[in-house]
Amino acid sequence: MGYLIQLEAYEGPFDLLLDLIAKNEIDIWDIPIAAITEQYLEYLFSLQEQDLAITGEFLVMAATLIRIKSRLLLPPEPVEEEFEEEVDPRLELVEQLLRYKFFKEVSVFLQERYSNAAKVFTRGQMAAQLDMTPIFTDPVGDVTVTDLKNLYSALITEAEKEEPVHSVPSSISLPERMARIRVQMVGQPRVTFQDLLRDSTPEEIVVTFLAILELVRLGEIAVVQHESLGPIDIEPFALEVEVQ
Amino acid sequence: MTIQEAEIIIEGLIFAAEHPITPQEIGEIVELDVSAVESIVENVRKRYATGALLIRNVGGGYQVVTKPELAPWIEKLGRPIINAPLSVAATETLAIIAYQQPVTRAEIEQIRGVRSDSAVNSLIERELICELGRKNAPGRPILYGVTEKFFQHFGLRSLEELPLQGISEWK
Amino acid sequence: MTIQEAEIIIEGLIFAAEHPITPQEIGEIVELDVSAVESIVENVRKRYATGALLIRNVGGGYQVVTKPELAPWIEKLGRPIINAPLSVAATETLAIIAYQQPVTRAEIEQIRGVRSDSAVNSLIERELICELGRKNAPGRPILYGVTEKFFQHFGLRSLEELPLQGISEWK
Repeated sequence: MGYLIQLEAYEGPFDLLLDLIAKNEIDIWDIPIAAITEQYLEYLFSLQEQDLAITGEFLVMAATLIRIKSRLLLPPEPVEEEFEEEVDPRLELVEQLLRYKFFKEVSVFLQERYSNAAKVFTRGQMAAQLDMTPIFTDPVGDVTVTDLKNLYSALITEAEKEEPVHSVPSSISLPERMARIRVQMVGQPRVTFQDLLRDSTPEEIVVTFLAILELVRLGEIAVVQHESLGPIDIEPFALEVEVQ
Repeated sequence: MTIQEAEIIIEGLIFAAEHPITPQEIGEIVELDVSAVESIVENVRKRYATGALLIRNVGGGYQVVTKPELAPWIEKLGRPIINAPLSVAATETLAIIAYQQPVTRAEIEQIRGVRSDSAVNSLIERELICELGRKNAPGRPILYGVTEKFFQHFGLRSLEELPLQGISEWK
Repeated sequence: MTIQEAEIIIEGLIFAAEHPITPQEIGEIVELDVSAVESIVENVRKRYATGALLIRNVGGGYQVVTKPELAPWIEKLGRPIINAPLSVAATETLAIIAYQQPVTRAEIEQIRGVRSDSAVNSLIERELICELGRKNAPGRPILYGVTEKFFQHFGLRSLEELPLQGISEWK
């Protein structure tokens, strides 16, 4: 019978055994182990003749089959306890085969579902094109056509003007501001940062800030904040009053 | 293929295409001419009238999207929602585009006196302006103009309805 | 909100959602209970009967897809085929994971009777399975389970849709 078994690709020893059982139309609960073992080994030999590698799992199964076969040939071991039933040495293998057979059937079902599912298509344009576009609930807000007109009119009027002459900012210099801070602090235990900034233009705020930093560097004042987010106090250390 | 079959196939193609699909592309697949495809798309649009979906034209192609009025619901699915008002920079830029379109970014910047790229981008995001093509000038700069949405939001039918009172001639 | 309005909102939500959206998620957004959502979805399905689209149940959620009979046409769009064929080894391994999750590789190999590391790796690569943690056993082996993508790619509503026949024979 040797070469009758086609060289098929089997997933593993269980797959091969199930195929042999199916081909021989054998009742899985009553496997003729001797015959099946013979066919199983023939398949392995045929693989060997073709120089095909036989994986370890096939060899382990061969050993298992031979062991079951020899146990079936031996007279049953004397039963030690009366109620202990003799277990069929094939039972474990049969259970494994049935379990594998079940999953093999499920995988056929899955393959079918898989190829059917391939026939439907989801929306082609995903997140990047559609979903992540921000939604502007109110893209225009309160802006009216009149606003647009007024803005445009103002911009155009401005743009039509001659290149503006840079006006000289009426700013004060850093030394000047430092001097003023010194004066402001005469006779005061402290002034707050806010006091120094009162009624300042943004430019003056910057100059004041730089002046404070410079005075701190010179060791003339200390800047203290007694609590987080509280007022910033500026306290004199040693004032050198220079009046300009 | 009957017209009814073609309608279903075309609907499926628009839905499944990874880019807005043009009537030409559809025509090649279903072997129909562009005008036949366009009229079939109109049939799909009619069928969609009662539902949540809409076939819109983007860049010469069709795209299935949900109707704009569903936005407040769909936003709940995790799409970013922005209801920040237009910035002054964006509003100025929009005013210039509305009155001067087609206009390049450089021309906008010349009037505003400041860089305007982020303002232009935010107006594009809000779909208030769009690219109209390129100017025949060195560097072939992009020309911008206002969109359909702009007219809708400002309740205008055309640019001619923009008020002109008090605007001095610039061009 | 009338039922008709709810129907359109729900249709829009299913269409716009990035992933299959469950009746629970929809219910939270539209403030309706699950059974109401389910019956409204059935109405959308009826309306879809004449078109190209289909609402399918996958992994407990709804998803809009094209009808299977349109596949020959939509394939012409050249969209990449996600469902590259699965090997027998990978499918068997996946079957075992689907039924027995959380399950270790050793347990899979015991059932299949062969080493299954490459099958497990290919399933992880395809994102059909993922690690679920580690088993409290010597060596703390990794436990595997199926992913949302598994349901999508197999068009399965839930694990309960897997066949049960024969399972009593060995369990």
